[in-house]
Amino acid sequence: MNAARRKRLYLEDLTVSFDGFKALNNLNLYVDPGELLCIIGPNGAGKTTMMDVITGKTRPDSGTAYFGDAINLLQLSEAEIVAAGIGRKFQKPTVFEQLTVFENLELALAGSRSFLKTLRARISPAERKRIDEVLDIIGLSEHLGSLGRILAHGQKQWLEIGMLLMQNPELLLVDEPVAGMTPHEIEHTAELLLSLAGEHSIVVVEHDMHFVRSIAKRVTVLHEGQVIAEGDMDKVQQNPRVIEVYLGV
Amino acid sequence: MKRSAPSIAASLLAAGIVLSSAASAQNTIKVGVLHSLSGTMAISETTLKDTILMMIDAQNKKGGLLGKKLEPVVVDPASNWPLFAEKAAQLLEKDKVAVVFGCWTSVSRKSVLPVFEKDNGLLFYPVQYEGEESSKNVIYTGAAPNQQAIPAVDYLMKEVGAKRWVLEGTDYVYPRTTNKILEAYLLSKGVKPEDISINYTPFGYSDWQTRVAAIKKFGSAGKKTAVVSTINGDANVPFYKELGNQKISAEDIPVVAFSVGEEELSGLDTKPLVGHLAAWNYFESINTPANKAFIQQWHTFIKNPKRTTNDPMEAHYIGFNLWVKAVEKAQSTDVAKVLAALPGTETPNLTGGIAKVLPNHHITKPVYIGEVKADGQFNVVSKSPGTVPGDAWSDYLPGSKDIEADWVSLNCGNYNKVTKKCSGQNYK
Amino acid sequence: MRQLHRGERWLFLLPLTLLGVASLYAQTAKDATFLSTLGELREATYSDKAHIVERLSQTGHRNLRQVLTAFMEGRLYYRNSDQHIFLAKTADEDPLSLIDPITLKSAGIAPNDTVTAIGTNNSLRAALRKTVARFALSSDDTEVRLDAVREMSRSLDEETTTLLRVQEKVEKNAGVKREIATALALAALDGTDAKARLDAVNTLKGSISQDVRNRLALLLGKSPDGAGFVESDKKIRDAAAAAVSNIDMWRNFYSGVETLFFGLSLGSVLVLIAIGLAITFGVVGVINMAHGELMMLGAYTTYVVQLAMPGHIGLSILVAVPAAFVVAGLIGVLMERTIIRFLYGRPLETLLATFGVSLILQQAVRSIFSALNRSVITPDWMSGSLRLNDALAITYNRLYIVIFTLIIFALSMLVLKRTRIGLDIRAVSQNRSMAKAMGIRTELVDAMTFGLGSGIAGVAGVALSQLTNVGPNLGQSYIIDSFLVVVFGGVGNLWGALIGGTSMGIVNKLLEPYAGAVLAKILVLVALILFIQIRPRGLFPPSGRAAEDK
Amino acid sequence: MPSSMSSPSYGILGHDRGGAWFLAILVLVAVAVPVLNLAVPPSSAIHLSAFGITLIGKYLCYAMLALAVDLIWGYCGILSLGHAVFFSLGGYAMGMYLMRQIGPRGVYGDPILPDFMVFLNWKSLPWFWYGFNHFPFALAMMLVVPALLALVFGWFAFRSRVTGVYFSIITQALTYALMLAFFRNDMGFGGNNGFTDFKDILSFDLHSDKTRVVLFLFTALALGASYLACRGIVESRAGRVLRAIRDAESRTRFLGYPVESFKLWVFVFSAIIAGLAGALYVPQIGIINPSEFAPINSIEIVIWVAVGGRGTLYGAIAGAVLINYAKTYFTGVFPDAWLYALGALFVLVTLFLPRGIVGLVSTNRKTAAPLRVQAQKA
Repeated sequence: MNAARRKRLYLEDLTVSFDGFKALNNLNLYVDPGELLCIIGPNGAGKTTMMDVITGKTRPDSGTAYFGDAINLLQLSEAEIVAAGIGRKFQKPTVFEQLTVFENLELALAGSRSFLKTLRARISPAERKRIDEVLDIIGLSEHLGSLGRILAHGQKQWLEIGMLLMQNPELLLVDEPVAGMTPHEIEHTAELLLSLAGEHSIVVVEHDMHFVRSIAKRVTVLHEGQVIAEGDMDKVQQNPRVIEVYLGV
Repeated sequence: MKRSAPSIAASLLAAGIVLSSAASAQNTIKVGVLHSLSGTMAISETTLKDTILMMIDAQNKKGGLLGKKLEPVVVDPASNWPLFAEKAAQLLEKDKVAVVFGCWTSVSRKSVLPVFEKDNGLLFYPVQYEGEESSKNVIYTGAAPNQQAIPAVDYLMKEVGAKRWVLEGTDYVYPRTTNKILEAYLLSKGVKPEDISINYTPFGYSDWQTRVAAIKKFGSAGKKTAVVSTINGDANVPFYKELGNQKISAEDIPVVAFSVGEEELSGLDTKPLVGHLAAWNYFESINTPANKAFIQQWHTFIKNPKRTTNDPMEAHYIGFNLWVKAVEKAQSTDVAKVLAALPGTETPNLTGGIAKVLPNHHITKPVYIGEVKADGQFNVVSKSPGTVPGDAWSDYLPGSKDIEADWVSLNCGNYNKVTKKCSGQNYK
Repeated sequence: MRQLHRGERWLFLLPLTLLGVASLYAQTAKDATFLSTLGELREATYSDKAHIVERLSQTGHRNLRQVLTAFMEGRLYYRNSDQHIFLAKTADEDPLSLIDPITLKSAGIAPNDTVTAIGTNNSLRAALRKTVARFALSSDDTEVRLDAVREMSRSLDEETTTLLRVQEKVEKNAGVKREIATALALAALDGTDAKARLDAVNTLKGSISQDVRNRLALLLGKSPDGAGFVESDKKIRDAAAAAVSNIDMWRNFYSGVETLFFGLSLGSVLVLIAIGLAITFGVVGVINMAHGELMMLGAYTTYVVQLAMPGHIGLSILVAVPAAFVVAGLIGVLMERTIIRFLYGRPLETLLATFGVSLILQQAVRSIFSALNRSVITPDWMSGSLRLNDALAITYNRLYIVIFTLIIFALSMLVLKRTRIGLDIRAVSQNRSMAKAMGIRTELVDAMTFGLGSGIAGVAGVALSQLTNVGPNLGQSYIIDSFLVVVFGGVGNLWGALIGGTSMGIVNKLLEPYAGAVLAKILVLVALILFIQIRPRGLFPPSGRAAEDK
Repeated sequence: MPSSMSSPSYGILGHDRGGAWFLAILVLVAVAVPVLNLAVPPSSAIHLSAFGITLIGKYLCYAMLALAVDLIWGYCGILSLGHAVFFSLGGYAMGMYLMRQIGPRGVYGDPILPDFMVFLNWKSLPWFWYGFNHFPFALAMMLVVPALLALVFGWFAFRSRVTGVYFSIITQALTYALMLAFFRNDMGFGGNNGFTDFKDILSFDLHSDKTRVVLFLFTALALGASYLACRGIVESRAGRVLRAIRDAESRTRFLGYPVESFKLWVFVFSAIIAGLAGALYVPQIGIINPSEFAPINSIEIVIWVAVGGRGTLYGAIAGAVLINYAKTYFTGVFPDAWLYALGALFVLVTLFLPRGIVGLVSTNRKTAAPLRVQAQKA
């Protein structure tokens, strides 16, 4: 494998089935370093399952998943995968509702994750600065003392992205970041993601075509657990197979 | 937030007040009743509480004791063994009762024993038990093994001709000890070890299929087989039901039980039990004027003409009367004086004969063997010639045969005749 | 010689009695002797009574069978006023219906306290049973004849052997014939003719009875003087040895079958106590700590129903099933409406509240019925056992409970899968808000589901009343087992409860002969804990995204 | 500085006024009890009898147990319905030490074997009894045995992701299995009777009031120290991770925290507190037997915590003391009806006080966070 073709993520021949239903069917997918890849597809196309496989929540029946050239994701636990540099934002915003915004970000801080270390952990000035930065990026500086559960929906989404940033992962998996957001919030989110690309590889799963168009250079369409089209937004939208799938002919 | 702390403080303080409130009224004699009114043992012990209340009521109608009324102090240790110790301490230290009637299980007695010995209280214990104990502060009015188990085995051996033995018990100290004694006794009578089968099941055991099938198999070897049951409490009903259903009749394999009395039988369908045996020191069906009067008194007191009487009730009846006599003899309810007066005190049994407190704090008792009748009563088929003195330390156990209890001349509950030492005493 | 003679007289008398041609008047003298001998029973000790019975049977009186049967069953009384002896139609009635021992006609009624029962003890009853068995040989009922032959074969003497030989000739039923042949063969083992003994051993070879086995094994032992064997002929000894090992093999096989049945029956109890919980816990998500107390209510309902219909014990159980369902179900609905509906989605808090309810229910039955156990009578059709052969008998109550469990299981499945309410229940359990949006009255469905689960708990209580004590602690002794079954099977899955409960029961019973009752139970618990490590969501895990944690 | 309210820079009790009050009361009681017992003459109305000390000591042991349960349930969402196991094991370890201390003063006078072994014909001391005559060894066992069991059980259970009611029910199975095992006389732990008739501890007479006072003081000290330790844990970052696990376990996992290891640590720590509570309980109560393992006991502990107020630590303590005091009081005053009162209390608290009794008086959302929200929307 030569250096030019080196990818951030390799998913090859992945198959996952639930009770006979194939959620992923010989899926092949690659992500370049620093790339912002958008994945679209109708419900049940296997998008969330794919993320579950990458993050270790679901083990595939067959296939391989490598993070970089050396790290076999299928052999790691969820925590080890995170430590390796993959962060995930869930479809449903899941922040810690009983913790404050500040505490949510604190827990996401890169650093030792062991019980004994966290028992003694104190926030260093550098970490404090980093938290303030992220608070600023996600626009929640005013709310740092609020409990997660009282935040508005969009604020929860941003907090979750903020938590991803705290981890400083090489690969971000972002599941439906703009669902339920106002147009203004969507715009803000798009800016946020674009600013993160380059430094991080980002995989975004989204239904909102307008949003996808506004951020994506490359789009991959999943259907029935397989990639059926790939390319820029315009190319993908003209693909007859994609049209068929989306229009449900 | 600030209000939370006072609320905690208030509860703690309230606790303190209740705990430290001192006994005040001195014109009554307090009698403690320490029987479980809830939990698993309530089924047996509630009756004993009522018995003592009845005895107190009758005594008060006769004018009380030493010119004072008796006042019952009833507590509920809730079938919880540590709670027994706590409630005993409450009765002795807070309520300052003159005497306590209470306990049923061995473990509850073991739990309160240190409390009674420390606070120098007086306990009347009314239930047949495994022996191997004689406390300065306890009068044992129930049967020791030699007053129940051994006569029952003798009956089976001589009258029924049993050659093969199943010793079936619940896994706790009473069956374990009783079976140890019986095993040693049977071996001494020439029974072969392979003709004795000992088995234990847990408390409340209800699935007897396998055990009963095993008994059936053991009993089919061609020799007359008998079962000695020390099965406790709730496990009896399913046991007898299974015996009946697997068609083991009393004529084939008789079962003699030490824990099944009239009260237990009233809670079960007796049809399948007819002919099985029980060994007690009292049966409701024994026809004596005293017993008739007692049953009559009980029915009136409990307002239910169908309630049965049983052996531990008689033990409480005897115990209460012994205590009254001893108090009258000592002219005081002071525990030390009453304890000094108790040995030698006599009172008639309900079924004839005299109960006498022995120096070992056990009493003399007659022994009866009865067969279960269809109406839940017992048909007495054998009776000891006189009364049998209770033996605290069994002669059939290697550990205890050299030990003797004598609170009159030796002032010791476990005096070793060989080493001539009084071990294990810790009284100040 | 004398005995044989007496035997012949029997043979003469018995058909006579049956045909009813005996003349009363010609018998007066005999009647007088009979009555006076009978009268001696009033004051006799148990050992005297045995002699009196002996003498009574020597009278050969035509009513001997009825009188001795009554005596054996405790239905023989004398009237206190005139010391006259009567039979009672049934014992322990008040008043008793008396029957005259000579005419066998009704002799009016007498209150219980005006008569005295003539007592028996075990050895006397055993002797009576032996005597009565001889009469039973001529019964029309095959079962009675079979029992009679078995009874007689336990104590074979010349007299019984003769009786059996005669019966063998007239006996039509093959089963009884075989039994007689076995008995006669057993008797022949004592004979002096070696050929006959060998024939006897060969006849007995096919038996699987323990008595036969013991008898044959005796032949193999050393003779009392220690010089030779009990059976001197080596050929016969070899044949006996082969027969013994054959019998042992079959008995072992059947004891294995028996153990399996024991396991199945224990398992069915476990399933029964778990079905209701699988619904309330699995479908509604309520940790119902009062589940055991609902079973207890079912058992008490059985008791009350029996009190209400004293003459119809057999029927009472059948009435108790719907009654218990209604009682426990209504209590369940009441609990749901007043407490649980405020706690949906907080499963652990339902645990606390229902634990409180369980304490209240326990104390309530203690207040109403007292702390004592109540006596629930086992109807005749549930007593005894179904005898499949000499080595295997299945107790009826266990058999019926296995069947009952299957019926309850099938009905529960039917309700959940095939009825409208079942559909609603499943819809609500899978997606509450969606169900609501589709117009399902979720509140009603919740109440119905909880009522259904509670009602089934009550029905389980009816079955438990036939196995164990009916008392305030009944529920507590089963609650842990029922939770374990549900968790083992997989929450919310009735099939899981069925398979989980059955396998737990069978494993427990297979272990029991080796490990003992306590250790077997401990091993099952440990196995269960380990199993949950392998399948953290039970045998049949709830599937779908809804089942996953957040 | 706006962040001070949420940053973890404050001291352990900085925002724990409930805890401060609790510690104050504890100190007060710890001072008052010895004074009322030893300094006030027995004839006085305010004299506290040995019975009273034992009773309060018992409440404090139960309070420690409730604290242990609240730490894992209130803060980490692990509902153990078998925590009495650790309590009982600690108690048994102490009981074994106390039995060995009886020495030749047993009824049979055997210098080595406890009485129950003599009359069941044991010939020699079983190997697992070795060492228990030395207090340091016994003390170590009081902590190590519960910890070890928690470690093994927790390692299996958490590693396999046994959660929710599945975990709760297998903890019930655990305590049930151990109860049955300890009931067996063949186990060598005295069967149903357990251990009783203790004479002395570290050569001090257990029946003297002074020893009782000292034992009581040790209990108060242990409770106070356990409270501070638990508070320390829950106020640290580790404590926030625990709460994160409680509220969204898989989310925490995707933040990279080894959830299983956190659960295991806190479970083992909780077991140690429970074991210590059991060890302190036994010499004061004077008996330990297998009924301490009864599944119902473990359920009751959870109820103390819920009634007091889950997820607050001091609420658990208040609940344990209050309910046990109510039990003492009601069993004395209404022996026939106290179960009604207790049952009704559980129902009413659950319905009307979802945050427990301390929730009634607390307005601080942070320390007494309502738990309603984390309900699964089933």
